[in-house]
Amino acid sequence: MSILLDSSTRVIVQGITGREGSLHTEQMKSLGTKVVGGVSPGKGGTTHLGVPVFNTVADAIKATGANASGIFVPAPFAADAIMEAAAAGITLIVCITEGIPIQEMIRVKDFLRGYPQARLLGANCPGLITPGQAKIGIIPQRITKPGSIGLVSRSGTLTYEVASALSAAGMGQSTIVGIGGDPVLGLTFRDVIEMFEKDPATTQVVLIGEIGGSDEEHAAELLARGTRLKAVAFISGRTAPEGKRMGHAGAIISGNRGTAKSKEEAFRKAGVTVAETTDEIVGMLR
Amino acid sequence: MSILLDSSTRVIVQGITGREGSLHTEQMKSLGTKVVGGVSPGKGGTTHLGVPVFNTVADAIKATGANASGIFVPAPFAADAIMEAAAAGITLIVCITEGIPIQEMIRVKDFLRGYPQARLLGANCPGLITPGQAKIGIIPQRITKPGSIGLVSRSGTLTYEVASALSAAGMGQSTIVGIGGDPVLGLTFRDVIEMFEKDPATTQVVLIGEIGGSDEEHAAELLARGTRLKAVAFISGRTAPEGKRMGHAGAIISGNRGTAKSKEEAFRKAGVTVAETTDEIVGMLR
Amino acid sequence: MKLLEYQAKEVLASLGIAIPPGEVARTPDEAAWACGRLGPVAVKAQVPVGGRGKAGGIKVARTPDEARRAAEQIIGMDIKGFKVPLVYCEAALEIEREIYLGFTVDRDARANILMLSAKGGMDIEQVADDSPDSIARLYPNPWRGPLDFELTQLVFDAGLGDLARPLMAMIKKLYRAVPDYDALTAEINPLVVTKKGDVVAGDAKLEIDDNAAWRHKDLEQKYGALIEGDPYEVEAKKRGLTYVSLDGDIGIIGNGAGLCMSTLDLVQRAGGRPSNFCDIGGGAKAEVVENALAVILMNPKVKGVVINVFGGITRGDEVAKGIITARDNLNMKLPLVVRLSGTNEEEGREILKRNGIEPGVNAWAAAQKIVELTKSDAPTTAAARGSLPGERGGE
Amino acid sequence: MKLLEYQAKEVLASLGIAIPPGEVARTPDEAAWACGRLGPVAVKAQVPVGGRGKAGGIKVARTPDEARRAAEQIIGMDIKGFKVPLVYCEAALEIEREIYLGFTVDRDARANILMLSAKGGMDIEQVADDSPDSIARLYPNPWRGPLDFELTQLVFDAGLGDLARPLMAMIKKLYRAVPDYDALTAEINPLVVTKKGDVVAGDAKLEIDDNAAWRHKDLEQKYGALIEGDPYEVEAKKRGLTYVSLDGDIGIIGNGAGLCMSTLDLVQRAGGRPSNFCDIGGGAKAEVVENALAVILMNPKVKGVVINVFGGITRGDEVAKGIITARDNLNMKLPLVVRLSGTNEEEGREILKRNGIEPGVNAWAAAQKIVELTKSDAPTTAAARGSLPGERGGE
Repeated sequence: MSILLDSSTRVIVQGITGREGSLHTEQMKSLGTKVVGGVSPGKGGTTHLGVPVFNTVADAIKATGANASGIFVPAPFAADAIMEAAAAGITLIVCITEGIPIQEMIRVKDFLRGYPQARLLGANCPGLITPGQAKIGIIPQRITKPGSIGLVSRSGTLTYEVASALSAAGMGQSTIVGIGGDPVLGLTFRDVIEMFEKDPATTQVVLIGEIGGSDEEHAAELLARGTRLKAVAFISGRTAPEGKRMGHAGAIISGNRGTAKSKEEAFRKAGVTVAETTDEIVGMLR
Repeated sequence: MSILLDSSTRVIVQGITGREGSLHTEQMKSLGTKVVGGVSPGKGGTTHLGVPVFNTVADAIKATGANASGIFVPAPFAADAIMEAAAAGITLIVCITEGIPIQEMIRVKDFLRGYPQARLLGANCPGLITPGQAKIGIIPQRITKPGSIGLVSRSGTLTYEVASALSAAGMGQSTIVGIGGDPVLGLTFRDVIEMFEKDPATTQVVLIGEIGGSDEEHAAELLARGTRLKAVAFISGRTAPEGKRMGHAGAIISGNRGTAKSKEEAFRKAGVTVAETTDEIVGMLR
Repeated sequence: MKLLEYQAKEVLASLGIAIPPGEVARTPDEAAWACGRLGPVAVKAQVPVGGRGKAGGIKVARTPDEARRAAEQIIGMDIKGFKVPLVYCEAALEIEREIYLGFTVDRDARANILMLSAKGGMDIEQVADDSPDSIARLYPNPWRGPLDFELTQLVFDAGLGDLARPLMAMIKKLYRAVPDYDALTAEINPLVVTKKGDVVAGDAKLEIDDNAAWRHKDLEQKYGALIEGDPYEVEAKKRGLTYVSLDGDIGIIGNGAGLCMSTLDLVQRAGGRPSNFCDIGGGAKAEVVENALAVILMNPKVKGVVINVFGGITRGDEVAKGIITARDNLNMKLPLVVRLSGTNEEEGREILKRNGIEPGVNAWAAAQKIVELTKSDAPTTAAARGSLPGERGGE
Repeated sequence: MKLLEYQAKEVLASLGIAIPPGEVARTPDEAAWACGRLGPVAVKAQVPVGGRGKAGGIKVARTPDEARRAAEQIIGMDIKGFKVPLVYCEAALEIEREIYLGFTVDRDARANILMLSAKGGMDIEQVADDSPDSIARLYPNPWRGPLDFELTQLVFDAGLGDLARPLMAMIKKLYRAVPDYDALTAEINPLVVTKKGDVVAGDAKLEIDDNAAWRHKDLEQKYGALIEGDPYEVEAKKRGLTYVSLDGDIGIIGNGAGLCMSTLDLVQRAGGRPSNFCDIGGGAKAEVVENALAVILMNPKVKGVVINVFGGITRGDEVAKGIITARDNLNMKLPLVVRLSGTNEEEGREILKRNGIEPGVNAWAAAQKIVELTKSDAPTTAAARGSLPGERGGE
């Protein structure tokens, strides 16, 4: 078992004919991910990397029954690609693209309210992987190992670091989910923890958070209400200096939330073990 | 019994301090309508025609528990007034104002999808009256008489004409609903017929339609599925010449629908008696 | 407000849409000069109605002389009731293919609709009948406008994927006519792909919502005076009336569109032919009735007038007095039948009778009466018509 | 991109917002001339950071002489790490009342928020703490923007109903900065109501989303060069790096923001003080590493550098070779500790060792090592730093 993604998920790649899209489609396929097609407007009817290419997501779904999509299109087109996937009926949208303007993502979030079946991961995230089964995105397969630890993270390279330490210690993962580091994104820590909670194959979770926003605090609130999962949290940016703020608007709305201290305290209050360095995590899970 | 409105409905008037708003608020009150307040931004805290005035609909609802609103504001502000009423929680919005730009009404219709509890009557309509109980709008009370005929119409003065003929013949009305003549409006014939169908006090209905659009045809489809109501329909504009059309777009989407002939045929097929002049209606209902 | 082709093209050009070079000509000489500057041109009648091509309102001219002759034939001709005031001389296009692109309001869906078809040109309505699937459709959300992926789908659905880029850009520009100009219809047919590969508006139709005219006073000022071909409608508009010209001889005035329309139905049913539709709205004040009568009497064909008023709030006696004042001010002598209903209708009828106006007991009786009074009548004299607004206004 | 006050005001003025007359002055003389033309002025330091008033960056000048002296004091002063490049001389306002109007992104709500308060001015953050209800808030739908009734509610909620008309107009204009400029923050504090009753932007803050810079190249060209006060950040931006200056002496390079931030944490934990945050993203190509090292070495305080790279797809040996190339090209002699992880990490470490670079077994070891190597070090010499970009670029 796993969350969100397994070997039966039917995946398309938006931007499959691009450099990044091609590279990672190959990697996704080599792991066994069921990549059933790709989208690249104007290239409909052709074949790329052994899968059919379509002009639109709607066409791709009609022909392949796809239910998940990985988005690798350039930033100026990525917000539109997310909305297209949702409107066409995709239920898991994974947007790897970095650099989407925040105002576009705010509009996308509002658009998605009209498509409650569509879950968005990212943007600006490494995607997700269910070790040994399937992945959408760019998380390297070789640092992962099937198992029962759920890993959810805002940072790409820290995810790799922690995953490879876990794998090296023989501690496998159920699903690794990179939710992305952008201020406005899809699935949150809380959403993913809720899914891990319901997944019988997951017994422990690792959360890798960052300063800024209150998503870690919200996840801690959820865990504080009781969980069957053993949880370890790590927050990066504990010693980062306060940003040079311009104007008061940010301070008015965020108050004291968003600091590493506030996040760590929230987790401790919820009974979650807090790691001060990533090296400590493996030991804490034993 | 009645539909939409009775003596317990708590009504506010948006634009209560204007000329039209004042005039018709007085008439509404004189019939016994429970007018609990008015809205006029900047005049909050004052009293007008014996009722409290508020700056916003939200304020008015908080203070008075209003659940219906009559809108008498000038056309440039009317679309906004409808959205305000819906967002604040009003469940029956009656917009009398004429001349709202169609594009604004299209946006309003989309906005209202987010507030399914809000029913809009109009715009550009005479409103509705439940004889002897209450009215919102401008239908003159004295031409009406309590009874069991449901009257629904796209035309204001034709409504008056038919209502007064019915009343003069001793045939009272349960509720009279003027849905308005604009191309993009709120409640349709079909919506109102459905309500009459569920209202035990209504035994007969009169529909007064016009050329243009397909709302009459849609109502006929509903009635064709079976109804307990005796129904008579009249369509005005039977001999109106075809409009001077510019471009093909209109023709492409509407085809042959919308003519008096198509509407009358649809009603006849549904087993609805069709009057050729309004004078015939009273006789047909006996 | 329905814009003429050249006006619609000016507006579309302001939105960034490519149009061919062209010049307006009010006289045959101006047409010749335009052709001299532009080279071979199409000389096109400017009327706010479709079907001018089939009516002979478009001619190709290779030389200034041909252009002059074409303009001589076209200017002043009647196309579906519109007298052609001027022609538009437009550089001829080398056409590779013709596309249909249209936007309008779908009143049944209460939404805007964009339509695109690879089968553009004069026969698009036939295409719509024969193979509706060859016209791709999109209902954009009215707050968001068309999104890129929706436009991509539209273009590929229309089988025009090879032109995706220029078409998507073009449709976005066309759609700006909705938020920027309160357009109700905006149509480019044909949208021409030239042999060089440019995408250009071959023709253009644009209708602006009259309810939003206050937002677009500049358009009204720039174009308003030129547009309406019918002189009575022009005059009615100036006087703020809802008026449509018809080709009969009985003037119709009603308060409310439905009542007015049903009066028209009744007159026709009684064997008469209405000269117009004129809705004076609620109230029926003397001044408004006078304006309506004045416009109707401008038309020399009119032999009599029927007024159908249901007094909702206004009292019948007041309406009657208003009508008499209006008739007297205009010194109108033609038959006038009035059907009054509502409060104090009896008193109102008495007043009318005393002042020599025929009151109808109900609308059907009134319709029969005016038909009877106008059928036997000799052709009307100017004296019977009273003073016409044109004469008074010094037009 | 955070605009300076005068730049933000120019942008807001382009949206129709009233601003006081003002002129930019780069020298004390220019300030004096500006005062001569404008009359009594406020001479204001232009830095992209708050708190300049309390730092002495704003002075009132009644005469050209006073303006010259004020500019002499302000230009070149350091405000929170920004050297003031120029001042803005703005006509003094006769203030009746001060309002707070701000727009920003509320990342927890994933939405835009508009805030309005009758208690504007310097103490607004205190107001937010003490009486949050005195700041009215509105989350406009991002496709629709703020609707009139929502703005009415906002204005009345803020207790500013008497100014409803001008404020609603002002807020709509301010909000245009979202669709038109991809603004992340747009703030007018104070929004001044003058004794004459005009509503004018007393100060202005505007931050544009760097992710949308491609849509606003004009702004970048017009203002970009002037904005960033920190020379290392300016240089990093030119080289396309994500770089933030800090005030320590150990350079930090990482791939990925999280990894970079945790490296910073570890260095600090080991007793060191980072001189920067520098995220070189995925891949870690020689060219990018060289750019990052070059910028870090510009700072004379830097005594050593730690690089933390996790190779996701890139192989460790390739990363190692890239780092060596970069070091050699820059002729860098300062201590360099590299922590490499991922495919072929062992090979990579071997290559580093052979080339005299200290490899860290893990990030914590690397952090401890660089702190150890830099603590005992004597002040660095220019020779050890290698060739600086400033020297090479002829700056």
